[in-house]
Amino acid sequence: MSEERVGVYVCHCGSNIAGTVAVEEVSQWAAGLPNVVVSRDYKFMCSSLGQELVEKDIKELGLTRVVVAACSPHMHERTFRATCERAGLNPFLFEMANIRELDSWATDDRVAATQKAKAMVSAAVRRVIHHQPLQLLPVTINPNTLIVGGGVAGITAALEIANAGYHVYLVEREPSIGGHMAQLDKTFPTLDCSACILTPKMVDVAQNKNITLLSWSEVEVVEGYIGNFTVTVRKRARYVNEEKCTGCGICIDKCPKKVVDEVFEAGLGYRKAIYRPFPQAVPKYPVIDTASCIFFQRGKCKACQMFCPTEAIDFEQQDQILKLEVGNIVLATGYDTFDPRRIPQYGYGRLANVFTSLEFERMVNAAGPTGGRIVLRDGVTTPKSVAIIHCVGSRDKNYNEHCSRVCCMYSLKFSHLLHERVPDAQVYEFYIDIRATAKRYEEFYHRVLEEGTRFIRGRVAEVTDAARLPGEEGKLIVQYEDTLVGKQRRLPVDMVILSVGMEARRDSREVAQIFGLGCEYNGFFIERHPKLDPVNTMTEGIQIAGACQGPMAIPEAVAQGAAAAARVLSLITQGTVMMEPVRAHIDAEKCSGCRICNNLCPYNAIVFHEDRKVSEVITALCQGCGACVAACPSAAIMGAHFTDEQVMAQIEGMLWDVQPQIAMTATGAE
Amino acid sequence: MTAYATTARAPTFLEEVIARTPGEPHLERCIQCGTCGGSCPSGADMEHTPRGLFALINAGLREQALCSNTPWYCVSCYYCTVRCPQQIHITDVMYTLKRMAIDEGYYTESTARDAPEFSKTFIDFVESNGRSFELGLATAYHLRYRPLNAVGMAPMALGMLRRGRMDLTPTKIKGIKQLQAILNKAKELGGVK
Amino acid sequence: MKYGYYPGCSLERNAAAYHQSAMAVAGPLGIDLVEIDDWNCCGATEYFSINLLPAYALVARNLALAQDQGISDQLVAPCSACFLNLTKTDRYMADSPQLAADVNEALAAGGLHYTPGSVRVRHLLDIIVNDVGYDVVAAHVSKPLTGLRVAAYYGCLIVRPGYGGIFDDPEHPTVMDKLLRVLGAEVVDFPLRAQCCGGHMTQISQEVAYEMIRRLLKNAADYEADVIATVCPMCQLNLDAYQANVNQFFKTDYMIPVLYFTQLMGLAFGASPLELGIGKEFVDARPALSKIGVAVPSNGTPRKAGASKEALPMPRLEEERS
Amino acid sequence: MDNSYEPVIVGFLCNWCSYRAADLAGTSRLHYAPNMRPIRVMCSARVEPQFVLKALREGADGVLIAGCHPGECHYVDGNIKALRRYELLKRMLRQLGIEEERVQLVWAAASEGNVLADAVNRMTEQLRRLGPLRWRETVLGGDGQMTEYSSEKVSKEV
Repeated sequence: MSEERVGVYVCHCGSNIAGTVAVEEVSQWAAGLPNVVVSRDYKFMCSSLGQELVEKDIKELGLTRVVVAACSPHMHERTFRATCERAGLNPFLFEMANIRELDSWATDDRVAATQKAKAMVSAAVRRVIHHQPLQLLPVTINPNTLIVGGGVAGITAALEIANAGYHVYLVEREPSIGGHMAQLDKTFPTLDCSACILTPKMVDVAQNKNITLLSWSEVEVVEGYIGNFTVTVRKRARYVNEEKCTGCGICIDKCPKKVVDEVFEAGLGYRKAIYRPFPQAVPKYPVIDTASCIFFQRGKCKACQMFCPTEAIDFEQQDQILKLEVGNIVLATGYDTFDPRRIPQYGYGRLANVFTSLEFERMVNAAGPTGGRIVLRDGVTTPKSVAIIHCVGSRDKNYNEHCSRVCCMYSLKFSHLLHERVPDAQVYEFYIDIRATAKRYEEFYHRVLEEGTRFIRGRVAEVTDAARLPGEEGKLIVQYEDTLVGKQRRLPVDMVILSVGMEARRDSREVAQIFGLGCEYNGFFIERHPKLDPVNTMTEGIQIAGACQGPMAIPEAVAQGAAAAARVLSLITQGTVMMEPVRAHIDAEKCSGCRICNNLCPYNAIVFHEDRKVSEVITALCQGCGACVAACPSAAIMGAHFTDEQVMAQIEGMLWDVQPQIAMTATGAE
Repeated sequence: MTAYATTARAPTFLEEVIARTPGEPHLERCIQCGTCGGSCPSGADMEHTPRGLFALINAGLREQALCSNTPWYCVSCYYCTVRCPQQIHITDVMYTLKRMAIDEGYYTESTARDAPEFSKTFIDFVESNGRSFELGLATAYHLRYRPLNAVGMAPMALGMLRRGRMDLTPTKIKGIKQLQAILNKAKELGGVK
Repeated sequence: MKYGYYPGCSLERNAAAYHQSAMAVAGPLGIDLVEIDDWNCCGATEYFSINLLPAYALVARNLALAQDQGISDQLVAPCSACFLNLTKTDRYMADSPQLAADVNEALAAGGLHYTPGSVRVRHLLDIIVNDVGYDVVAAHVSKPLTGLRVAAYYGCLIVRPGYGGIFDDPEHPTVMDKLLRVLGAEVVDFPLRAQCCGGHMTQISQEVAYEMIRRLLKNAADYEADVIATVCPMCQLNLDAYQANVNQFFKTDYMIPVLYFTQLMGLAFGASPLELGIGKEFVDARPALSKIGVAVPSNGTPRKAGASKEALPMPRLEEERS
Repeated sequence: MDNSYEPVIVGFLCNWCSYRAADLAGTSRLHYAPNMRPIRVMCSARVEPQFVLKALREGADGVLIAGCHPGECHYVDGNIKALRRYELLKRMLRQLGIEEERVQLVWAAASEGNVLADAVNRMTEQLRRLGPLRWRETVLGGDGQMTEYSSEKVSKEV
């Protein structure tokens, strides 16, 4: 029998645990387990009084191991490790039994919950006896930071970090930074001009010496770990020499090829084959879209090259592969808008005068395709009646179950702009619920009500051009139930705007895989904790900011960008971080040199020494998954804090009440 | 069929409707958006839109809900079902409400009181022949319940006969006894559920 | 390709033209339709309103017969209502073990048993466009329907709610449009293509039913369709046999013949109108069919924005991309 | 069958996805069968065949291994390694006469508390129907040696 002296502490967590688990019974029962010298239950173990209880026992009763049965280790493992450390006990000689999330909250069967709690406590006691004292591993933090995505969240994070004096690589997929915010006309509820408030920040990025801006570029590979990432970036060929280009734009004027701009103009306007998405683009250098360029497609033209005053056009340019060394990464990759072609009954794509909200943003923008004129698809007719349909692709289990949070407010903004630009137009908002929940939002709703917008409570069923009654001919007919009246109705209008929701980027899962993150069911990146750690991720050293985490408006995206920057700066200024010592180690004596483990390691952390015919784990590279430990046929690899003995003992403890007699005697003797 | 049976209290009307609908109709999810009411091809003529009817059910207004002509005006086109953002099996719920209205005698108070009679007449022919019988259905139903209409419909029936689109006598399947045994067993098992 | 065939009550008499024309095109296309022996009515939309379990048992007897007769693991239903009831019963029995057990207990009283999932029920249109394919159909076209303006009318139950799997969009189906184009017809836009014909409403509230039929006729007339093509006997009956009543009721003068898509296929394959059951319709199809081969200038569909200089670009649709 | 029989399942949950899914299930108060006794491992790839056999030998009626969805593993592809090992393990269990339902591998993302809860419910129901695993009766000559040998073979094949 082991000499270890174990203390067991069972937490009530108010009634969170004690409401379902008979905690006193568990505690009294645990007192009788081998090696347990003290067992107590307490109202809140995480309180300072609860922790002092443990500290006192360690000192006075000479505890060598501690078990706390409370909540998830993801909540309070750190708390109790620190408690042990304060009392002079190595923090890894502690084990937590999660009898709250995994037990009391998951059932209302008191008997079964108590039995399960006993099993988990028994398992923890048996396991902790085999624990080894371990030391956290210090890791130095490279002070350079990678920020992926140059929308308002990424720009904010980049400027915060750069202004603090550290270097930032800002990678943007499009030719210019600015993101969705650069496409918008006014921002709700203040009606600031979106571009007017964003472009100064974009210029700051361009001029900041601490920021290396890599636009028209994408991250391909991420290797390493917190403090020491190596990132491979593909800087796509622009076919414009950035050293020579002055950004004069003559090439764009002279380019004979015009195509629909599906990205910046949301399909509502055109651009050239050599283009810059918008006049204030940062960087100012254009790119050639080879898929539409006449020279790249047919081998002749070169108009841009002929007219370029500085010989900056370079058709021979190649993609560049850059390797960046960074200590931290911020992902601010943004969102996509819902494609309403997926809801055929709203007619988008078939009915000319059905527009998306993004198209409408471009339309009302003075710099947009119509110069700010609100017109039908024919480009000339001013609509006399406009229906704005909320929740398109949102709050709908057939598409996205989530509420996109911004659509109510931007729809209200559209109403306001319509009243302003087309004073005699009748505007209708079709809504399920108006969600105006942030500062000055409700007031804005009231203002739009007073401006004369007609609000109709009912989710639109369909938009059609099939006239049924006189007065409907040549119009778009919106069919809906006015739920406050309880009647089905039809409303003929000239224009329909679909307030499309926000979705995760179409490639968010691939991006998550590159960076080793998790995605929600709907593709948004998962934060470390939805309330207390919203910009951190499960992967150390990688933060997320903005709408890649979930639908949000500009102020929240900015706040998240700044929060992520604060996280990064905190790590940079610390210089080193302490890492969990959960790492694999190969016992050279036992290693047979079979090399099975070599190829299993996803981090290439295992090297083989030809001379000695043994494998060795490079601790700095190992991430502690344990794949090699499980596969070693000679049991030569030890996974610290998850050793075979620890897990085996835990299994035995878990099954204390069902073990067959033989096994009982075999292990009970230890 | 959600688990109201596990609670000690008596089921609410909403829970009853759910329990009598096959599968998981998810009526409890309704957010009152009105997509169903806007989509329904006969919605303009209903006393309550489906959404309105669900509000009555949720409020426990049994008599009002079961007297409504709404379920009887349902044409089973499934627009509401495929468009419902909460994926409620609305068409199935309509069938349930029809059965409940018949069971509890409310349908006679509905403005659509002929509809169940049509269904019953139809079924009578199927149960006795194994096949439906249009002429018999038309004459039996119209003579029994809509004598005035029967006159108006006569030219059409004649047209059907002249074009060889209607039989004068019903077709009977060979296994009619077997079918009746099956249906009787089903009635016995399911009561009038 | 051998399939079990469930004609349904309508195809016996009222929609005999559908049966005749289906058989006339099935042969050349290599579709072998073998009728299930002694099938019974599917209960249409009526039985579920009255008594739930017998309603499922009624349908399940057909599935059990199809399973036992072993013609094929696939059963073809040309009637959309039959198609719906058969697929729904199979699906609900698979989803609910309790329902499957009850239905099978009832079936046992007649010495039958049905294992959910053992028969895959499909609509005739699905078979023709997906199993046979447009290319094979095209190869059989000897008299293209050039000049005939057709509105492809799908109705509801063939595309909704998709209990047997979805083979076309439930809101905006297009496979019949493609099929008719392969036959050489000019397919008009028909926004109400998947709206309901009114079903049994003709028997319950004529006002409501006539309005539903009127909308469809108006929409087809607005797009100058010569013929409406249907895939369901109920749709055919309502639009065709009640067209005169609708005209009387609304003081309109629609004269749009309503034919089964198989009848149009048969014509394009060179079959005689008689063997396709043409002539059984209330609204005479002959004037319209006499246009075949005569190119009629159309005034285009009104929906597309003109390509004027000021016009803004239209969003692209999937079908245009491909 | 005895209605009072309740199977005991040992659940190996990976730290990043399935353990968090279980945490989430609790936080969301999703009630599910209390029959699964959880053991946290860093990755499903850490689960050795010996762990599974040990649990079965020590009296568990079943073992649930839960990892991240393929493509979402915190350690790139540890879950795929777990899957490969699981396939071999299943073959071995078949030879030992242990029903397939007793050892299951499922994927549950950190956001999928319901998926994990459903898996536990489903497995509990299956095991209730199967009844207790009687290790000594089922696995003839099931002493330590045979299992060690077999599991070693599994490790090597991975």
